[in-house]
Amino acid sequence: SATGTASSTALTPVAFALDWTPNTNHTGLYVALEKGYFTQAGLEVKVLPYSQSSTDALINAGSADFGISFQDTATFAAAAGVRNISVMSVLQHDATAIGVLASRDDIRSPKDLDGKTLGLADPSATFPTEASDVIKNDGGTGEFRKITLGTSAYEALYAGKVDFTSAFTTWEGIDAALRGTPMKFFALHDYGLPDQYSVIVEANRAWTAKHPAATAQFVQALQKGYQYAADRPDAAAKILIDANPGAFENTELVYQSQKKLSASYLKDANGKVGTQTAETWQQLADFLYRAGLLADEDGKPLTTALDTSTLFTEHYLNEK
Amino acid sequence: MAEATPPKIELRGIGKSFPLGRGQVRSVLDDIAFSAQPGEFVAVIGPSGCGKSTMFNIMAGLETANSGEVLVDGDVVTGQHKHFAYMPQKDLLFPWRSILENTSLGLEVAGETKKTARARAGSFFAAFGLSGFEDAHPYELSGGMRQRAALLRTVVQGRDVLLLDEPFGALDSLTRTDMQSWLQGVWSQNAWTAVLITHDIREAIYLADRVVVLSARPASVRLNLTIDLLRPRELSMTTSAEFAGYERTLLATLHKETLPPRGP
Amino acid sequence: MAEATPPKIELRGIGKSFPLGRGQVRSVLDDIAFSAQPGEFVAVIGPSGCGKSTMFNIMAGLETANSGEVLVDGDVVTGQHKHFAYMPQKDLLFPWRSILENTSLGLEVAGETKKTARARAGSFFAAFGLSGFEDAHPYELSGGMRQRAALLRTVVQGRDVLLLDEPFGALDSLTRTDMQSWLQGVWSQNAWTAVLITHDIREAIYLADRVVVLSARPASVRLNLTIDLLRPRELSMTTSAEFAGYERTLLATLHKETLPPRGP
Amino acid sequence: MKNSITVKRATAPRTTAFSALAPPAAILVALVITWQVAVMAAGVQPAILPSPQRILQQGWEARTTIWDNTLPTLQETFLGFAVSLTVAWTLAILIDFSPWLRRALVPLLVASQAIPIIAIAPLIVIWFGFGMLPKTIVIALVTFFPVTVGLIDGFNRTDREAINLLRSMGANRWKQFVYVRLPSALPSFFTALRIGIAYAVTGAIFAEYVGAERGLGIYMAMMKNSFRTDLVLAAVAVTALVSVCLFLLTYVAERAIIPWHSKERRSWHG
Amino acid sequence: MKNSITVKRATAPRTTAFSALAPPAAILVALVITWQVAVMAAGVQPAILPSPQRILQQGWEARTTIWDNTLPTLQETFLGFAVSLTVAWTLAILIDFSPWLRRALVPLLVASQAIPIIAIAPLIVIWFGFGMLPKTIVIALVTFFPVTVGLIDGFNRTDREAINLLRSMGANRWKQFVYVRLPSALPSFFTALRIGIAYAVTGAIFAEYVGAERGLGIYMAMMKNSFRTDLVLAAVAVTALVSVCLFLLTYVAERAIIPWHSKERRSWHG
Ligand SMILES: Nc1ncnc2c1ncn2[C@@H]1O[C@H](COP(=O)(O)OP(=O)(O)OP(=O)(O)O)[C@@H](O)[C@H]1O
Ligand SMILES: Nc1ncnc2c1ncn2[C@@H]1O[C@H](COP(=O)(O)OP(=O)(O)OP(=O)(O)O)[C@@H](O)[C@H]1O
Ligand SMILES: Cc1ncc(C[n+]2csc(CCO)c2C)c(N)n1
Ligand SMILES: [Mg+2]
Ligand SMILES: [Mg+2]
Repeated sequence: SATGTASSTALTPVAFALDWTPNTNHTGLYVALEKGYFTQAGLEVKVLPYSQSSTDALINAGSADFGISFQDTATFAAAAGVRNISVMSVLQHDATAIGVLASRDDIRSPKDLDGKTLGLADPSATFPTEASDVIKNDGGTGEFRKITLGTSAYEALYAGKVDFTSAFTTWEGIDAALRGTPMKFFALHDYGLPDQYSVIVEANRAWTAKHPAATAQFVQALQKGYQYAADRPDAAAKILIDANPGAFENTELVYQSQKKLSASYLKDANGKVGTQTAETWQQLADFLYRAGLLADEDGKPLTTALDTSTLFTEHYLNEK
Repeated sequence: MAEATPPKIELRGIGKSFPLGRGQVRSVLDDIAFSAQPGEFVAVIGPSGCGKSTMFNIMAGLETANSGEVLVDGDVVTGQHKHFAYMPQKDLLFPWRSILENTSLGLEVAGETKKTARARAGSFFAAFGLSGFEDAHPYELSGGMRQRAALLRTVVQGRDVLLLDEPFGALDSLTRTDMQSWLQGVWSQNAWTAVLITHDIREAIYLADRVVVLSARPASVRLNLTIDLLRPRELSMTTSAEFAGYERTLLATLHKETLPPRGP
Repeated sequence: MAEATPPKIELRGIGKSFPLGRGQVRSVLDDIAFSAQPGEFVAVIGPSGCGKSTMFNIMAGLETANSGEVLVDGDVVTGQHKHFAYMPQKDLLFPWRSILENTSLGLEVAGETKKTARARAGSFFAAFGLSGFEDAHPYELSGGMRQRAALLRTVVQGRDVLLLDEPFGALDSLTRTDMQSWLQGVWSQNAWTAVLITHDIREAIYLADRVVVLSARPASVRLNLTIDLLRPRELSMTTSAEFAGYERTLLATLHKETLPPRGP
Repeated sequence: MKNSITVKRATAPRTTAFSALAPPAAILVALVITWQVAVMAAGVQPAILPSPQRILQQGWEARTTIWDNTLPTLQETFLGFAVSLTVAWTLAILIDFSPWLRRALVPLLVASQAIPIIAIAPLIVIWFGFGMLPKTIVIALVTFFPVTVGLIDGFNRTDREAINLLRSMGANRWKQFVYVRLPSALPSFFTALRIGIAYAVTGAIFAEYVGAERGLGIYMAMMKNSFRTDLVLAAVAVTALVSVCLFLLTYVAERAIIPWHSKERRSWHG
Repeated sequence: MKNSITVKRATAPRTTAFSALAPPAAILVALVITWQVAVMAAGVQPAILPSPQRILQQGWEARTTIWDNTLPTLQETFLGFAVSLTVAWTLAILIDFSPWLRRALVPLLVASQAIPIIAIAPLIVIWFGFGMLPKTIVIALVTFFPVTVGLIDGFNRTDREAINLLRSMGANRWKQFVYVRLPSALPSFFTALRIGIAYAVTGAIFAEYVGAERGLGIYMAMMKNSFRTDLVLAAVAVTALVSVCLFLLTYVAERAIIPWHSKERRSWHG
């Protein structure tokens, strides 16, 4: 691989926080790393693995400069006083959904989840409310038991210890099928919720202000990586696999997942990756506001809708 | 060689050595033999570490001898414990038991009900100067009182022979003198057969009918000295010429013993 | 009342009580007064807990008296430590130091270089029967040798007066007797002024020129008995009539003392 | 005689309690004031480091929620610690009775403490679900070791001569245990209990972090993800308070169960 | 004389080492076999509970990765524990010299152990980032307490009469410390060191779980999420092994630094 030839000029260090252990949502990052896009742009990117601390908090505190996050948690965080900014989208649509085991005949639609048990993959502040809304829209009461399990949520689902969870159809969904315990999904936007960029790249606002050129360099290098992934799924999947020895027990998962993402999630209508629209941002924020989920830093529900125009920018994206 | 009336207790050719691992042994007792008549008070003295406590342990059945036997009333009782009541150097009163509970411990262990055990032990309290302290706890007693309670715990078991292992070693010299006269008093009023280990030559002479002197390790009997002093013995007798004579004999015998050898 | 040659040390009206909190005090020393001439050997005996160690602590400057003063060669030195070398009951040899390092400790603390301190201490080893044990560690020594090393550590400091607090209390009676004769030997070859605390009446008579008897707490001087026995004293003298006479006197004085009162 | 001792001591606690609490309180107050001033002066975001005043105020507002989450944590702590004590006593008694088991188990027990529980805690959840069982297991794993060691040590502390005394009375191994080894071990046990109980609460929090419905641990995790650092720290303070209270409770239990121990200790002063 | 002691003991270790290791090894082997048979018989999914054989085999295949992740963990452990020791010595000496500080600090130190580190660890990352600093802080927080307590206790264990002896020689507080209190405390220190070092490794794993670039902790977290339970358990085994090695190393250090202690103890047997 072409790890950029070390130039005499000092590289700008960048810390990038991951939301989860390496998966196809991160392919573009590893492509950019392996292909040397960052080094060519004068950047030295350090990847901070998934940890107990959410990326929103890490970026807000300046412990990371950039990181993977989600539109819903980013919106929630912004209301609570967090000052991060979304610099590009990764998935153009919502790839997460309510997941249940396909074998569960007793669960045919979201309203059957009333009184069941949700296994939360992370103590996300938004998902339970979103799921509750989905159930209500389907005619249920929206009441269920909520267990915070962290990374064990999926094993708990497979083992039948929880009834449903939030999962990436493009990752856990494929993994479940390959394991012989397939899942079925209820997509949130099929039950009245707006579509969203389920995966975004966030930046520390102060850092971008201090390093505008480096920010643009970084975003564009990353965008180039994701563009590569969108265009050449198999090659990109291999790069991801090679960059993370031991992490993927079944590499078929990576290839299938990447194929699906490249085909339906990475590119916008124009075939471009990373773009974001004010509509998508404001629609979700308005929904969350109406659901009473947005609260300020004292925990008081917002009394006016959240203006999302400053929460994201396309400013740093490649023009092409 | 059978006598008409056998001695109350007799030790015959007791030998003992401890394995030290890797084939080495430490020889501690070498052919120990002595006896005590019923009601006799025998004192045992010997250099530090020569094996006195080991000898007691063998008598009390806590340790097995390599050779020899222990007899009570002419019967071999080696390895049995029920004939000997043992009083260690430390008083070993248990802080979690009242004095009455401490003194009745031996009877309880022997299977008596708590009630009978306590009644029996309680009947000795007056004679031992402990009346009123039945419900006290050990920390409330002075050193001398604790030692009396420990002796009460020993005698109340009603065994044939009392084994007293330096009972007054931990007391200061004044309390010690008091306890010696007191012990002589209670002993003379009872028919106990007693064997007393002591480091204190004058304690041995003052209390005993006979003093057995052991050699340094491996211990064997070096002298068996009968003390012909009138009873009851007075404190003033300890400065008498007779007393001084016994003292000189014992001192000389003991000082002939080399210091205990070091090593295994 | 100034004398021509003042005593080497003198205690005048020493009083001491410990505050126990909540306004209560424990009175320990009450008007203690005695003196020692240069080269004199004074023994102090008294009931357990009467305040003997407290008196030494005051002399060694470790504790402040409530009243009275300590004089050396006629000068008031109350609260100073540099005139007294102190030997505690336990040998307190430090396991992490060799015997030579242990014995030179006092000089090192006083600011001597390690080299001079060790050279000075080393020069005493032959006289104390410790030659060849300079580099040994305390656990390799017998009880008697350890006690000799502790005394060496005391005398090497070259102070005016030795304070010996029950130096042989922890030894068994045979080693103890050996150490007493040995101490008499080295003392007679040096011009040490020494004060010895002991529980053992015979040790006091055997070693001392004068025996000071303290009362029970609060301690005051009850008797000041000059021992007119020839030196060097032999072990056999301890069974002499003269010796027995001193013993009787001391025993009588001590037994007049009630047992130490309990309570605060 | 006993009365006089009790009466004499009766007035003591009040004055000593004050003089014992004043110095640490002084340092604590100084620390809190520095913290408050520093946060105010630097204008730190509350999500990053809230001021003590904010923690107090927001914590007070959330008191019902915090209390609702304290109860399950307490319940887990008690159940888990009860299991831990049972295991510890069983192991310690077995080890005390069998020299072979002692040699076999003690090294394994020590080695068991080298296992990073954080790594196997998620596995425990997968194996045992997220009811009381996995929490009980985690708490027991975290706390059984110091208690077991304390007990083994306590049994061993028994005076060898006391055992000989009992043997001379004809006591078998079991009677020796009941009459001497057991009571001798109780002071050590209470010391170990104190260490154990402090770990039990943090163990419960830890177990909840790995998977739970309610409890202080899950509350903290949720508040953390809602950027409510103030409430996280309020819950941390509550946890610490609970631990300290349980810790102090062991002294009460000690006095009730082995009164002779503290009395004897006190009598040495006089 | 010294030589004879050394020679006499020289042959001992081999036999005792065997008889000391055989019983725990027997139990361990029995456990592992039961585990293997149970997993094979029940046909458990490896993601839920892998067999020991699989752990060994997969762990061996991943050995380079595991080793690459062991090094940073070791590095953190040493740095963190070094800081912990520095803090512990400083605190203990301060407390030993000042009765006021003792009364002020000891309750706070005890209370500090009631804080659930798992709850504040994520905050530590937010405050101090991803470098060595937060890991050092977590390790120090987890380990400084037992070492400090051990040291304070050790200093206090000094014979009061030994202090009096030094005072009679004219030693000031500092010389008393250097000549008596310090050496007297060393045996306690080594006992505490042993407890501390065992916690240090699991502390490092813990710190990594909360946020790290590399290390056994983050490796386990990643493998767990990839359902590689076998590699998680292989890494757990490596962690335990490292802890046990460091633990045993303290005995070596003890013998080197306070040879008199073990020699003296041994001489009591003879
Ligand atoms: N179990 C044992 N293994 C090896 N040696 C032992 C054992 N028990 C005792 N000894 C040794 O046997 C010797 C005699 O011990 P014992 O306690 O009987 O002496 P003693 O005469 O009672 O001493 P003291 O006067 O100090 O009470 C000692 O040297 C002791 O070290
Ligand atoms: N710091 C103190 N506070 C209160 N009481 C004290 C203190 N130091 C000593 N005492 C008490 O003073 C009395 C005398 O103690 P000291 O140690 O001087 O007696 P002693 O004659 O040396 O006793 P022993 O013969 O046992 O060595 C004792 O009752 C002791 O409890
Ligand atoms: C591959 C992958 N799987 C699961 C999560 C966990 N997660 C974080 S946010 C979210 C959507 C609902 O809130 C989910 C499922 C992840 N980050 N990446
Ligand atoms: Mg003995
Ligand atoms: Mg004294």
